[in-house]
Order: sequence, then C-alpha cells, then structure tokens
Amino acid sequence: MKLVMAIIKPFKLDDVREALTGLGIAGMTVSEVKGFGRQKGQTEIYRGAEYSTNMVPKIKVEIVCDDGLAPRVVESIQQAANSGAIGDGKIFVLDVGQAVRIRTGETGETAL
Amino acid sequence: MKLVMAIIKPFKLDDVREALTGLGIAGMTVSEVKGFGRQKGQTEIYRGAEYSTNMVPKIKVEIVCDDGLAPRVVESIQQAANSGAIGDGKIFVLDVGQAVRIRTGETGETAL
Amino acid sequence: MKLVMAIIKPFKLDDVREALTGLGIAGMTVSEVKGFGRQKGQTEIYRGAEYSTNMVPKIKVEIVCDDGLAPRVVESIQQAANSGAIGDGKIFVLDVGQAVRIRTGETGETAL
Amino acid sequence: MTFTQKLCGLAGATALSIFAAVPAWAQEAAAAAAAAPTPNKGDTAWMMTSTLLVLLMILPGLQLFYGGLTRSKNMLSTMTQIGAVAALAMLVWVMWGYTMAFGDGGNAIISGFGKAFLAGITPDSTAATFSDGVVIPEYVFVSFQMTFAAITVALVLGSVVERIKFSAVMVFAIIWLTIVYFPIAHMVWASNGYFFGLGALDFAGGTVVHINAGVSALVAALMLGKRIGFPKEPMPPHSLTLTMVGTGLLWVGWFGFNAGSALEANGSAGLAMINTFVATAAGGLFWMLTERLNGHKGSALGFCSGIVAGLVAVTPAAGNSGPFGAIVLGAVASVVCFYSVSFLKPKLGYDDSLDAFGIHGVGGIIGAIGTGIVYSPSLGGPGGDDFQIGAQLIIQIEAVVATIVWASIGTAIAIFIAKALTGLRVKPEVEQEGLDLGEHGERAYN
Amino acid sequence: MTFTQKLCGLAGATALSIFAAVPAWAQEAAAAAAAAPTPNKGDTAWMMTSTLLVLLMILPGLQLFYGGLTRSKNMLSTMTQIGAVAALAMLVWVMWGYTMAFGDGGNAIISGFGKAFLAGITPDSTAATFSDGVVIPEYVFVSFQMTFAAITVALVLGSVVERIKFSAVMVFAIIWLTIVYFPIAHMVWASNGYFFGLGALDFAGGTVVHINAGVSALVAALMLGKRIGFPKEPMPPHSLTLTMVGTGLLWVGWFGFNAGSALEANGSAGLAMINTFVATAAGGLFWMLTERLNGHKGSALGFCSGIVAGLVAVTPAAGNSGPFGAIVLGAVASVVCFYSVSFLKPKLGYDDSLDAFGIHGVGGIIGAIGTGIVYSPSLGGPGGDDFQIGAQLIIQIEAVVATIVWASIGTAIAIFIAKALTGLRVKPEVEQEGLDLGEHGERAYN
Amino acid sequence: MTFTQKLCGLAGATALSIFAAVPAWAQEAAAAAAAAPTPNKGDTAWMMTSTLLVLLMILPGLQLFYGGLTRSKNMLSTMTQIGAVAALAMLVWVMWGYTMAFGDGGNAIISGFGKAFLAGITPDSTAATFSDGVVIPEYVFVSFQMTFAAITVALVLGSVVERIKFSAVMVFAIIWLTIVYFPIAHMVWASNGYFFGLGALDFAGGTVVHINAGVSALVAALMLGKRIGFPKEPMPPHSLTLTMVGTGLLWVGWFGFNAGSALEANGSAGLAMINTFVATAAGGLFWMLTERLNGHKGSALGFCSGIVAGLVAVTPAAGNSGPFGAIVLGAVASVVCFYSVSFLKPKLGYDDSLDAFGIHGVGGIIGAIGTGIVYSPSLGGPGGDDFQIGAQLIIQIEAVVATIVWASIGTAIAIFIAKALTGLRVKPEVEQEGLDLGEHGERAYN
Ligand SMILES: Nc1ncnc2c1ncn2[C@@H]1O[C@H](COP(=O)(O)OP(=O)(O)O)[C@@H](O)[C@H]1O
Ligand SMILES: Nc1ncnc2c1ncn2[C@@H]1O[C@H](COP(=O)(O)OP(=O)(O)O)[C@@H](O)[C@H]1O
Ligand SMILES: Nc1ncnc2c1ncn2[C@@H]1O[C@H](COP(=O)(O)OP(=O)(O)O)[C@@H](O)[C@H]1O
Repeated sequence: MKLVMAIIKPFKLDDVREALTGLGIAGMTVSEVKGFGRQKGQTEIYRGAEYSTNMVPKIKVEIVCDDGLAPRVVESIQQAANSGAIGDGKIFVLDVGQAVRIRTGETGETAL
Repeated sequence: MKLVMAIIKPFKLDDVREALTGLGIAGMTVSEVKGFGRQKGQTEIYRGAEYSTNMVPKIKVEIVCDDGLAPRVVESIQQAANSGAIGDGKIFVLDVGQAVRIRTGETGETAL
Repeated sequence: MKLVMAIIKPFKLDDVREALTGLGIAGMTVSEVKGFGRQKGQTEIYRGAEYSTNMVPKIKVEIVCDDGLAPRVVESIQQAANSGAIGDGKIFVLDVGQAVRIRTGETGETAL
Repeated sequence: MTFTQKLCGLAGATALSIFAAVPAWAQEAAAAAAAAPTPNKGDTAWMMTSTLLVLLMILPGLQLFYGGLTRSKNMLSTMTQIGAVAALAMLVWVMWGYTMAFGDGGNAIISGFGKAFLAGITPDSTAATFSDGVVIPEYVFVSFQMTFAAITVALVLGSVVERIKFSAVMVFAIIWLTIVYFPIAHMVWASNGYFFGLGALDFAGGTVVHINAGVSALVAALMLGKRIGFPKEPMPPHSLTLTMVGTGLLWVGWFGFNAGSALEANGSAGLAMINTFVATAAGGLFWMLTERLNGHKGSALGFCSGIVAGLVAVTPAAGNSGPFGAIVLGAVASVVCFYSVSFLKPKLGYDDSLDAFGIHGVGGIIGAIGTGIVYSPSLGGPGGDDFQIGAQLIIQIEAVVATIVWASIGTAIAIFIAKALTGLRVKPEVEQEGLDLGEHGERAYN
Repeated sequence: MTFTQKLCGLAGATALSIFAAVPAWAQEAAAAAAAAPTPNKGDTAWMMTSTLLVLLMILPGLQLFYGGLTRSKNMLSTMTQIGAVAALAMLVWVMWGYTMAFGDGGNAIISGFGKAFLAGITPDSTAATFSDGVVIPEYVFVSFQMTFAAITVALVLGSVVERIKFSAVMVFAIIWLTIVYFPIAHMVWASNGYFFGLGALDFAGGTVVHINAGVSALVAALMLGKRIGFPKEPMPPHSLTLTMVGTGLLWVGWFGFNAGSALEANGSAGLAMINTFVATAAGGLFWMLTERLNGHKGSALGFCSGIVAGLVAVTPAAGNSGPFGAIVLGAVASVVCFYSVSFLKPKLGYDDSLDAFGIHGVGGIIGAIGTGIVYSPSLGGPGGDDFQIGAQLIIQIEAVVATIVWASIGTAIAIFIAKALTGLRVKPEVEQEGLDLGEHGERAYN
Repeated sequence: MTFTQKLCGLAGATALSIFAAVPAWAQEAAAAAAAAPTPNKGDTAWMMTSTLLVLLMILPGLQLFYGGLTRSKNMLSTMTQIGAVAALAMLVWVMWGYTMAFGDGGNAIISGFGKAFLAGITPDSTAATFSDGVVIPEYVFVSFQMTFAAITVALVLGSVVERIKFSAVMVFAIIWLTIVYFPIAHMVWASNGYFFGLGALDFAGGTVVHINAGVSALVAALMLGKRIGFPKEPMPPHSLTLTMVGTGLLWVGWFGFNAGSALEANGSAGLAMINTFVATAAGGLFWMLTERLNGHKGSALGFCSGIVAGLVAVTPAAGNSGPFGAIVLGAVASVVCFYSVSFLKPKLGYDDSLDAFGIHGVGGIIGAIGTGIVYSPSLGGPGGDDFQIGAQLIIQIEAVVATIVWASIGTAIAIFIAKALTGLRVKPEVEQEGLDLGEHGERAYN
C-alpha cells in the first residue's frame, strides 16, 4: 500500500476531495499545516514592525490506498489542486507496510 | 524501526496513551486532524444554509518504535481505541530508516 | 528521496529554518503537534483540579530532499534545534517513493 | 395626487431644497441663541448614558455580531469597516449631517444649513424633547443622534462584507449618509419632516434605521454580486461565541436606542424599556421554537437572530405599545424573519452575507406596520381613545414604502459612485485569501 | 414554636396562599391607580442604567464567565442555555412573576395576583423606594427586578451545564422561578414579606439571588449526576481569556445590582458603590494570596474566582457596611470559597461544573451572615446606636437556613418534573461529542 | 527662580510635606462634617455611571486591548497583571491614596492625611464640583477618582508585560501610586494643588493619567530591558480581534473619563462628550490615512491605535475645546503617534511592548500642549475673551515638563525597589514558555 501525502492550497480541498471520491477513495485524513517554499507569505506590519511571513497556510491531505490505485490518486490530486500559480504544493508517495481498521481489526487493503 | 501512525477518535486518546505506556513506549507525537471516511459528520445549519460536514475531528498519534515492538503497539492501539462504532479509525505502519535524538545526537533505537 | 521529519521545540523553528536555508533547502512543511515523552508538561491547576499535562507543544517539520542531502539535513537540524535540555525532540527519516510538483507536474527530485 | 406622484415630487424636491436651504444659514444661527429652559440633569444623565449605549452597539457590539459570522480571514476587515465607517459618519455628522437632519428651518425633506459645522451651538444651547418646556443640552442631542447615523450606515455593511473594498465603503458611506440617511431622518423625526407631519409612528427609528439599512443592504448586495463560491462552498461563522457576545451587547445597547428615544428619564422611557426586554425575549425564543417546528434543532445562531429580529421589530413600537403587544410583535417578527432568511433568501439566491436585509429589512417592515396595530389602546397600547387602526396603518405603510423607494434609489446612486471611484470589489485573489491580509495586511489571529 | 415548625408552616402555607391571593385581583388593580408623587428623573436615570447593568451581567457577562470555563464543544450550549433561560424568565416575570413577588396584597409568602400580566400598570404608575415620598416609574422597577429573576435562574445552570438538556433547562426554569424564586423574593423584599418583617438585612439579594442560586445548583447537580469522565478526565477551561472578560463585565454590571438596589441616586448608592469596589478588589487579591500560601501559583482563574466571591459576599452588605467592613467581608469570603472549591468539593465528590455552589452558595452564606456583623456602627457600618450584633445574627441565620431549605425542596421538585417531561440529561454520545453539535447543531468555532 | 529650581524645590518638598501633613489629621476630620448643599440626583446618577465606565475601561477594556497585542502564551499574565494591579490600587486608594490626593488641607504637593482610611466620610458627605453650590456624594467622588488611579497604574504595564514578574508589578504599583500618582493628581486637580494654582488646563487627566503613565512606562521598559528575541523575532499580536474589542470598550468607557470629569450632568459634559466622539473618530481615520501615505495598507491595528491616540489627546481638552479644535487635535496626535511608534521606536530601539509610551506618552504631550491652543475662543474653544494662547502654552509646557521629570524619577525609584524585593524579571525559561504557565500555572486557551 502507499501513503499519498499532498500539500495543497486550502481553497482547493473541496476540489481534491471530490476528485478522489470520483476515484472511489473512501477515506482520507486532513490537517492544517504551514508551508515554506517558493511562494512567500504576505508582509504583515504591526505598528511599524514588519514581518515577512514566509509561512503560508496549507492543507496536508493523507490517503492510504493500494499500490495499483496510487498513480491515479496522484494524478487526480495534481489536476484538481492545480491553479497554475506558485505555491500549489507537492505530492509525496511513501510505502505503507500495514494497515488496520480499528473497529474490526481487519488488516491490509480491506482495512482501507 | 517502524512509524506507527494511528487515526483515532479524540476521546480515546487517554486510553491509547495508557495502553502504550503499559507497553513501555516512552514517547509519541499527537496532532489534531480531520477525517473523511465512512463516518459522516453532523449536519450543521446556519440560518438555513445546511452544511453536511463530512470532516470529523480525529487525533493522529505517531509512534516510532523498533521493529519487534511494532505489532504489539498496533495491537494495543487497536484494542484501546476500539469503541465498536463506525469511525474508530485506522492504523498504518511505515518503515523508518533512521532516528536521532536531538539533545544527545544518539541514533537508531537508542534515540527513541 | 527521503522524508526527514523532525519534532522540535517551538522556539527553535526559526533557527532550524535558517540552518536549512543555508543548506539550500527550498521548502518544508510545518505543523503544530503535541509531544509526549521524557519531558513532562507543567502542572496546571484550575480551582483545585490538578492536571499534570504530559503533552508539551512541539513543532513538526517535514522536509523531503534527495538521498544525498538527507544526512546533512539531519545533522543541521540536530545542531540547530539542540538546546541541551530534555525534550529537544527527535528526527526520523523515511523513504519517499515519488514526489510531484502540483503546479507543473514535474516529478522526482526536480519537483522539490 | 397619487402616492407615487407624491413620492416623485418629494424626490425631485430634494435637489432643489438642498440649495434653497442654504441662504437661511445666517439668520438661523442667530435665532439659536434665544433664551431656553434649563435642562433637567436627570434627563441629561440618561441621554448621555443612552448615547454611549448606542456607541456600545457599534463598537464592539455590531463588530462582534457581524464579525463572528464571517470567516476568520475576513474578521478584521469586517470589524475595521464597521469601526471606520462609524468614525467617518461622526465627522460627516458634525460637518453637514446634523444641520441637514435637525437644523433650523428647511422643508419637509431636509433642514436648513444654518447649523453646518455645528455653528452657533454652545454648551448652553438646548434641544427640545417631546414634553413642553423640557429640554436637553443640544450637544447631547447632537451626540445621541450622531450615533444613530453611525450605526445605520454600519448596519448596511452586513450584506457586502467579505468582498467589498475598504475604500469603496468609505466613499459609499459619505454619499449614502448625505442622500439617504439625513433626508429620511429629517422626514421622520424633525417636527417639519414629511412623515412626521403625516403622523407616522416611529419611536426609535424602525424606518430611519432598520428598513433603511436593510433595504439599502439588499440593493448593495445585488449590485456587488455574490461572494466567490456562494452558495456552494460552506461559509460557516468563524466564531458564534463572538456573535453571541455581540448579541448581548446589542441588546444592552439597544436600550439607549429605544428608551433613549424618549429623550427624557420618565415613564415613557420605562415603557420603552420593558417593551425592549420582552419583545426581544420573545424574539429569541420564538426563533428557536420555529426551528424546532421545522424539524431542526433550536440553535444558538437562531437565538441570536431572533433576539435581533425582536429588537428590530420593537424599535418603532418601543414607546408605542403595551408590553404584551410588544411580545406579540417580537414573536411575529422573529418567525417571519426566520422564514425570510431560511427559505426566501436561498430561493431568490442573492448573497446578503450576514442577513442585513433578512433581519433588519424584514423585521423593520413588520415592526413599522405592526406599530400601527399595537398602538391601539384596545390592545394595551398608549394610543388615545380616538385611535383608528385602519387609518394609522395606511400612514405606516406609506412611510414604509416611501423609505424603501428612497433607500433603493439612493443606495444605487451611492454604490454606482463608489464603483466609479474605487472599483468597489476586491480582486478574486484577495477574496480567496481573505480581506484581512489583502486589504489590511494583518491577520486576526496569530 | 420552633424555627423548624415555623418553616414548615411557611412552606405549607404557600399552596394555600397562592390561591387565597387570587380573589384580591380586581380590587388591587383599581387601587394601583391612586395618586402618587412624581419620580425624580435622576433616580429614574440611575435605575434604568442599573437595570441595564444587570442585563450586561447576564448577556454577555455570565455567558462568558461560565462559557469560558466549559470545554469548547459545549460553549454554545452554555451560552444559549443562559441566554434562553434569561429570556424565558423575562416573559414569565411579566406574566405571573412580578405580581407574585411584588403585587399588591397577598401574605408573608407571596403577593396577590392583581398585577398578573402587569394589569393596571401605565407609564405613570410608580413604585415606592426606601425613602418616604420618593418613587420611581413602576415599569422601571418591574424591569429592574426582572433582571434579578433572570440572572438568578441563569446562575443555577453553572452546576449542570455540559450535560443537561436544553429542553430540561426550559422546564426547570419555569417551575423553579414559580415555586422558589418568586416566593423568596417576596419574603425578602416585599414590605409584607416574611424575612422583611423579621428585619433580615439583605441589601441587594445575597439570600434571594446567591444563596438561593448556589444551593439550588448543588441540589440540581446532585440529582443530575456527574459528567462522564469526571473527575478522572481533565476538563480544563477552554478559554480563560473569555472567563476573564466575563469577570470584568460581571464586576461592572454588579454595580447595577448593588448600587441600584438603593433605588435612588443618592449617598446610600454611593456607599454601596464604594463597598462593591473594595470588597471585590480584596476578594480577587486574597484568593491569589491564599493560593500562594497553599504552595501554588497565584492564578488568573483564582483572581476571577475571588472577584466573584467578593462580589457575592458584599451583595447583602453593599449599603449595610462601611468600606473596611466590606474589605474584610470580601477577603474572608474569598478565602473560604477557595477552600470550599479546592478541598471541600473534591472531598465530597459532587460535580458542580462551574462551582455555582462553591462560590455563590458559600460566598452568599458568608455574606449574609457577615452582614449582620459589619452593619454594626462600631465596625464602621451604618447601623443605629442601638444595633445589637447578636440579635441580628440570629435573624440573618434564620433567613439563610430558611432559604436553604426552601431552595432545596423547590429545586428537587423542579428537577423531578423536568426529568419526567424531558429526560433531563443528554445521551452519552451527545455528551461525548459536545452539546453544541448534539443539542444545537452548530460549532462555536470554525 | 528658574523653572528647574522650582521643580527641585517641589520634589524636595514632598518628603517634608508628607510628614507635615500628618498632624492636621484630627482637626480636618472634624471639619468634614460641616453642613453642605444636597447633591442633585441627576449629577449623582451621571457620576456613578461615569465611574463604572472607567471601570469598564480597565476590566475588560484595557485587558483586551493590551492582551490581544501580546502573544497567546502571555495573555493571562497580561490580563491578570492589569486586573490585580487595579484591585490593589483600589485598596491603596481607600487607605492612603484619597487623602493624599484630595484630603483636606495639605500643601501644593499633597493633601493632609485626615481622610486616611476614608475617616469621617459618610453617605451624607459631599464633594464640591466646579459649580458653586453644586455637590455630589463624597463616596461617589472617591469611587470616581479611584478608578483613575487604577487605570493609570494599569496603563504603565503596557511597556513591561511579557517579561515582568507578577510580584514585581504588585510592589511597583504600591510605591509608584504613592510617590508618583497621588502627588501629581493632587497638584493638578486639588484646589490647592501646584499646577491647579498655575492655571494649567487638564480637563480629564492628560497629564495625571497619560503623560504620567506613558513616561513611567518608558522608564520602566528601559530599566527592565528588552524581551528575549526583540526585535529580531516576530511577535505578532495573538488576537487583533480582542484588541479591537478592547478599543471599542475603551472608547465607550472613556466618556466616563472625559464627560464624567465635568462632575455634573450638564452642557459642559455634553461638550466633553461630543469632543470625545469627534477627536477619536479623527484619530482613528487619520492613522489609517497616514499608513496609506507611507505606502502601507490602512490597518486594523492602525485604526485601533489611532482611536486611542485620539482619546488620549482629547482628554485634557475634552471640555476645553470646540468640536473642530478637538478634531484637529485628534488628527494631529494620531499622525505624530504613528511616526513615534513606527519610526522613532525602532530607531531608539527600546522595547515598549505595547507602546504605552508611544501612544499615551506622546499623545498625552500633544494633547496637553494642544489644549493651550484649542482653548482659544478664536478657534471655537470655551476660553474667555481675554485668553492668551502664548501665556497659557507656557503654563501647559511647565506642567508637562514637571510631570515628565517627576514621573521619571518616581518610576526609577519604584522599579528599583521592586527589583530589590522581587528580582523584577522572570527567568528566561519562563519568558520562553510564556508567563501564563510560568507565573500562573495556566493556559489561556485549551
Ligand atoms: N522539500 C519540501 N519538503 C516538504 N514540503 C515542501 C517542500 N518544498 C515545498 N514544500 C511544501 O510545498 C508548498 C509549496 O511549495 P512552493 O515552493 O511554495 O511552490 P511550488 O510547489 O509551486 O513550487 C510549500 O509551502 C511547502 O508546504
Ligand atoms: N484511506 C484512508 N487514508 C487515510 N486516512 C483514512 C483512510 N480511510 C479512513 N481514514 C481515516 O480514518 C478515519 C475513520 O474512517 P471511517 O471510514 O470513518 O471509519 P472506520 O475506520 O470505522 O471504517 C477517517 O475519519 C479518516 O481520518
Ligand atoms: N517514540 C517516539 N515516537 C514519536 N515521537 C516521539 C517519540 N519519542 C519522543 N517523541 C517526540 O519527541 C519529543 C521529545 O521527546 P522527549 O522524550 O521528551 O525528550 P528527548 O528527545 O530530549 O529525549 C516528544 O515530546 C515527542 O513529541
């Protein structure tokens, strides 16, 4: 199985979720993160103190899926999250050794 | 070493922590996430605008442990986090190549 | 490619970011987490109810880099995040199978 | 002469009257210095307190009520627009607002310009109240009425936040106050005002403030267009906690509005006070009840919305109703506003971000018309024995319709000018990322 | 006749007296129209201000004080329960509450029903104050006392939030107000009331409001049971910031309570004011000090708790003490409440979520009894030269014990009925996930 | 005798005068009982309201304004320091503060000690106002002035939060109030006070409160040193939302300050009221405008800062200016404060955490000096026809300089003692982790 971890722009979350549901992905886990990269944050000024925040709010989406589906998951995300602007984010793929569904104890791909 | 990543219901965190401490696990890292899966969120209505949130608050627990302990960690979590209801969550296991304790620079399993 | 995942003390984030920028790392993803480990949290008392929080606020930094750079990334973080006190945190290294830049669709190390 | 003709006549007369009023300037300033009775210090104390209560409604009351309902990325923008527009209204008020609404002379539509820049007013000047020979210091009256102008223009913003430019808000405010608010305030409250002459009942500003703000908000929202993603994307309130705090402050402050409009610390203020308690309480509970009857849970936002609907409805009726008339008015307004916000708005599809029209507009109309009913002594109201519901209702409806027409046209003009000068709406990227960063360079929460 | 016998007699008499009072209805309404002195506008201004200050204590004061202490998943539930119960109390008050407590006639336990639905009250009606010939508009008095009823029932909720159903709260409130609050208010404050006749000192409602609410809260919490996970699971306040804001608003608003209870804008109100400043200041600082003496850090929540303890304690003493008596009272109450909350509660193991009993109940008892001491002129109090501490103390204790017994029994009945009608407590899943989503379908923060 | 000599003489005289004043004790207490005119209830109502408005400025106003600007890890610490120092100031005030500032007798620097522990004051005692024969209850006057002392010492904390120990704050407050605040209050406001005698204009405390607090804050910040990481590490406000709420409450409450300082509910209070509206509105808008002119976005924090700058500047001028003089004053102060905070502070490099000096100090100086100008009848001010700007300006500047010198020296002493007794500054680890956990053992948000 693969863990597909995507860092995307927050307002793209809905599109990504829809794209993945279209693929038959039944679950995912989402968290709020801050990204540092080519895209720079806005400059904030508080009473003369200027902060060029180089941290930009992003959403991290994590999906575990079976090996065969992974390339399509990556592709769907890449298309759905693409706005063509700097800071659209990255997708990383990692190997997952085991998966367990807590409720039933099922393991492997049936646990997803 | 393995990274055991568990997505659980928030109110189960205490039980999971206790179970793991029982196993001799000395550390873990916890974050707040939102889960999308079979369990649907409640419908929220704000002045007629209805949102069926399909995101449910979850807790992600990450534990790095040596290979031998991993199955028992998975098992303990599966038991402690189980409430028998949909949405109890998942456990994923990934391989970890290296671990370092920042304070001392120790590496490998002694760093855990 | 490697995913270097470091759990550090919040006030060390700036130092770590600077150290990594020095290495030529162009991006990273940061999230707020809580850590459980040797370092115990402060005891909080609310009207006689005493909570020894064993969760301490930490920052998780995730960097994906090519295999060759990984050891130096680990080393830089270890040095920058080190304060010599308990609770300085851990660095874990995982294998990454694939990376994609959403904006361009580039893959592999050029995506980083 | 039909009603429509009268209205056109009125509207047409304005341009003229604005200039006609100017020459009177010098003479009137002189007249203002005439001998006057001494203010009662109890009245003065109460009117100063009332003035501050209305300020509390704006900052931080309305800022929190509205701000809590927006998304966190627009929180500061919402609060700053409200605060800045209120500040601007205050400056405009002392320059040409007060004299247009309450200066001496003038005609049925606006007053003379003799008190522009508060000319001739001193700490010893007084303003009349509703009782013969009872006066309050004019500076206090100026301040009290100033807060009404400030909150009304701030209320309008409820329909346009999360996408309108800060600069557009400033331009809009200056024009809207001048061509919409000041004339309507004059017509309703000045002794030579048009509606006042007709005998329209509006104790504390149901038409001037709420119908006016609500209708203007609707027109502004329609001209501005929907927020990106509306209604598909969920836009839940970022902090109902703060909305609830704002609701509480609005309720507390509203007594300045309603009981303050008695202009004296007397039994009439006491009547306005008890009505403002019970109509509002009924409003809050009936909204929750209506939610239940529609198969939903009674909600916190429902409670808050009902509170405001009740407050809006009782505003024109505050001193013009008995307590049980007020309860009925609050309950009815709450139920109708519930339907307007929950069913009418989705159906019509306009994007009134925070329901300024759905609550202030609709609630205001119900209150204004209902006042013509609950005033009746047979329903426990303070009307005289010769009071006739039918005749009064016609007057009330005339005032309502005229206000709607006037506000709509004036708002259209004001938005049009604001668009020409500022572009009106922020860029899509700014809307996406939030107006806090895009318009003000800050985040509400770090 | 022993004290216990008297109590039983009192309690028994209620059922009877409620009915006995009804026939008097018609005649009294007529009598209310009798000629009366004119209200002083300064008094009227101050009493209207005081009324609003008490409203500010509830919304948003108590909502924030209590809400900040709950977990975020129950924030809206807490705020909505407080708000809705206050609204309900207002409606009940104008229907049958005012007449039961302050209507004409009646007996030592309740008044007659002649003013049900505020019958006969007009803007010209007046209510007496403590000075001969000094009156205030009756609508203002009705409003002022209305806010007392509203806040008292809201205070009770402090012990039951995070698990009680919204519907149960509504049912409980109606019954509790009717059988507990209105009679006690009558007994303490009406000129023919039982405790009033005894000569019990209670300037602003130490017994009526605080002991009453505190004891009722304890009984309700015991009947309702503990929150799931209490006391094992940590339940830290989700926002002490908001609790601190609520504390500030409570303090500000409490002057309406205390200085307003003078019913006039005079020196007695001034005395109540300074006492409410210094007793409270002492309360806040002494709680922190006691924490230090117990080896802890002086805490923000400790400061807030001490502020409220000081306010509670000075309530019956506000106009019945000199400033230094008040300081001592505030300090003592704060220290005792600290121990009650930090040691007594864990020992007894009941789950009074927000310490309504530990602070209002305990602080109220200390205040009520302490008032019998600090009233003494030898301690700087305003008592006459013939004042005897011993005799007064006995009266004070009698009033306290009677209130405790009455409130306990009445609360038990009210909770019992609420349980029968609504089930009282939310399902475990709802409690787990939070009452905001489960009871109201919303989240406080998005 | 040069001005510097005079100042030294003044300072030197204090030590002496403190003791010299003591013997007068007994006689004065007796004199206080003399027959006095009856207070007008309207004045009393207004002064009680004003007192509460100033309390509202502190809790929760200043707590939120300051607290929102700190980082979340120091939120409770900031709020608790403000709250506790205010409470402490109240206790000190009734013990020896009131008598030092406003007791009978004494000299140009402090009053006699005859009213220590409020000796001789009863509900019937009265205090004089500015009008002959008009009095208010002395307890009300004591309370009103008490809130001024409380807020002034709380304002000073703005420059030292996020690093000063709670215990140090307590020690500092006691000493600072005694050697800095009480004498300056006496000199400015007591009829035998030094600046009062000179004819310095300070309607509501520009020197006593704002210059005093601002300068003391600067000295304290310099002695305490910078926060770890300042200015490299970004320290953005954790909740501008709360700062905005605090701003609103400060504005509302400030009317107690300014219009309350008329001591009567009259036209002069009305003038102070309108000035406090318009100067503030101008302040808020001009700060945003200046930001725009400097190439930045108009910001929410800028609006809030401008509001406070306007309020500070209009404080001494409230009843001493016409509305348009006030507008100019507010606008000028706002612009100058913008530069002081945005350019001067970074240049000089001191760490005034929340800009207590940059806004209260600088704005206060502009207000105090500007009052000497806008008082002129030629500019619409209430000065008599014989008013001479030049002469008045010299007096104003003398008062400003003297206040600066006095406050600086006194603060240095107070901080020095606080350091000796408590160590002054928290440990670096505590500063790193936040004072909420380190000093109070709590978190603001869970
Ligand atoms: N090497 C990296 N490791 C982990 N996360 C990264 C890395 N590089 C970028 N990111 C994440 O991806 C986001 C987008 O990257 P950025 O360089 O701004 O734009 P783009 O992906 O369009 O080139 C960053 O904000 C960060 O969260
Ligand atoms: N394929 C997946 N990848 C990542 N996280 C998942 C995946 N499927 C489920 N999850 C996480 O597990 C949680 C529980 O899953 P859900 O389908 O609701 O119930 P259950 O685990 O009982 O079948 C989800 O809320 C989500 O956070
Ligand atoms: N086995 C583990 N798996 C995942 N995270 C861990 C593990 N052990 C420690 N951590 C993380 O590292 C942080 C620091 O660990 P701790 O034991 O407190 O100190 P130190 O690293 O100095 O030995 C913890 O707060 C936790 O977030």
